[in-house]
Amino acid sequence: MSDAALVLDLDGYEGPIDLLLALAREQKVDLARISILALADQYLAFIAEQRRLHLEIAADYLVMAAWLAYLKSRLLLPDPPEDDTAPSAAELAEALAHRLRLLEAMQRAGASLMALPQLGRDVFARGAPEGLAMIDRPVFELSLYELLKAYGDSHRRQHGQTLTIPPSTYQAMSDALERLMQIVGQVPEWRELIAFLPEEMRGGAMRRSALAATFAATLELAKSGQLELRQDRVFGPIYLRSVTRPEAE
Amino acid sequence: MSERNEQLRLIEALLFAAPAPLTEDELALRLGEEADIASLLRELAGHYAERGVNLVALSGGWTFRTAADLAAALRSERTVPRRLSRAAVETLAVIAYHQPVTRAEIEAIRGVTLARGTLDRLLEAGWVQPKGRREVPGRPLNWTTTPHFLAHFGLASLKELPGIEELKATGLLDLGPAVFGDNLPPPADEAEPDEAEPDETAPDAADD
Amino acid sequence: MSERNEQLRLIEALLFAAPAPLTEDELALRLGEEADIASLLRELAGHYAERGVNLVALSGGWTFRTAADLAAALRSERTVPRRLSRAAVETLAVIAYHQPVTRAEIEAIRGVTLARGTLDRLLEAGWVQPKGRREVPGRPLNWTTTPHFLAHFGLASLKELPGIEELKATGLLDLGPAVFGDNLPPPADEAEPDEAEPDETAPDAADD
Repeated sequence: MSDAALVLDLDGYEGPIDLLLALAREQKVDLARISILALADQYLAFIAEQRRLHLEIAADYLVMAAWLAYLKSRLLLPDPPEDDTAPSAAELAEALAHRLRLLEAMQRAGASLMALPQLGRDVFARGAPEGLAMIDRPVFELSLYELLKAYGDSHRRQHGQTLTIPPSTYQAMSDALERLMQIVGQVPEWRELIAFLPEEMRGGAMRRSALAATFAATLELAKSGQLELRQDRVFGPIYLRSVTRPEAE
Repeated sequence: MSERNEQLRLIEALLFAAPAPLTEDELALRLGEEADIASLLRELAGHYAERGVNLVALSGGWTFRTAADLAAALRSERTVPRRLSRAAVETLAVIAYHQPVTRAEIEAIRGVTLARGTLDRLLEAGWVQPKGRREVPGRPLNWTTTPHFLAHFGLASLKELPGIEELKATGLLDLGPAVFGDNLPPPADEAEPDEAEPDETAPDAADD
Repeated sequence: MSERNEQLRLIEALLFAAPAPLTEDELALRLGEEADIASLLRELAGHYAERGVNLVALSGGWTFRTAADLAAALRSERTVPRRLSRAAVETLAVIAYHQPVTRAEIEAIRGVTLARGTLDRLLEAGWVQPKGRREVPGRPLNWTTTPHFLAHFGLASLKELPGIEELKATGLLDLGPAVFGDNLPPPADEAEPDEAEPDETAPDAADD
């Protein structure tokens, strides 16, 4: 055992894999040809020494020790033939070796990275760059509409204008109800509510008023059992039809 | 010579990385007493004399500076979109419709005095210009729009500006909310009321 | 030739004056389309190759830096930056060489869970960043290095990471089932354990 050379303190290691890697380096052989069996022995001996010295051992190191003990027994015994899906002992050993190589590669890579000339530590940028002056040239955005609108505002403010409020025209619900009553028995198929608006009110601003009034009227008629209403989705068109057969009370 | 070369390289790097000019004393501290700082600086300045970057002695010490003759080439322009204030837009509109027009006339038409910066902004935009003087007491400047103004708004001539009657027809002179006017584009900035411009004062003189 | 010399001077001045590296495109904007930027940069880099200041290509573009071999002479009076912990250096290496990489993968490669401060240090240095999520159960964050990482270490791209070609060739950048198979113990806890994060679980426990 050469672990006497190692610090007998787990604080120096970044976990069990790191400890294994440090022990592997003690073997002074290429990781490609490392003996996992020997490594397992070293690790177990190291942990045993820790125990003997009554040093605190983190659970992770003990989990690894248990796993290595298991691996060691597998390596020493022939693989059980009945289970083809479970990894063989050799595969487990290779997986561990690969993992050690991965970690070693990253430890080396980290050292190489840190050895690179670093900005502000080894190499320096210009201490007082003058900067590249950027002259802002304003481009004014204004549309003809905005210009005309502004003139309109100004003109109106100065010259004023008589505000005439036209008498508002709207359809009352009573009117709509009256209209619908005339046709209520004559709609056997589903038809869109829109189709029942007064002709002169199907466009422009009157449309909303007529639509609201007519819709309210259809609700009234539906309530009294003369119409059926249907809407397939939110904000979708509203359909109506006559109730053909009077419901038995 | 090789040692001198290393000294030159170190001075070059020190001056490059320094956040402020370095004095010869400061350089001597870094390079050691045996280095001939003055001679090194002379050689380095000579090397950079014809380059895009020069080694120059300022009051505080030595530093690199980009060559003075490249100053213009180092600047570059960038266009930034700007919007005009409502006062400026109205003033522009008044000039466009009433040109040639004096400042006093603009103020009378708009009913407010012109803030100091308003005409400046329009001048900066290249849309208005002073053109001659009105032969009245005080000989005020006449203001007109520029060819650039026509080009910006895609107008072939001033005649293409819609007249007052046409503006009325499109509803731009209408008062009050155009509830039923679905044929107009949405108002540009209703959110910002006119009173937001503090430097516009009520008309002080109703002369015209 | 004189025109080329003026172009060289201008590039030199631009790169000296710019507070950050300039790309060839940015230089082309300043010098005009007819300038052969690549050739000019090559000539300029050649001129500065042996000097105390070098012209270098970084990920963000071209810039001047003090020569790396002068590090010791330049560092003398500057404060030495805080050293990174071993865990941080290893974690940085794993992110740099394996990116994009999840926290669970970092932990699997290093064989320990990440202490809370480790990624924070790297984030604080501006060297690593989370970038998107892995489309696997839990949708863990992917970690990558930043452009600032490349600039700090003087790398033009990730391809210039030391030894990355060799690592690739020897399969040491493949994670594969060797790391994530459930035939090895899970990552151990680092000195300062993390609270479990619900979306970033360690690899499955060994079923031995």
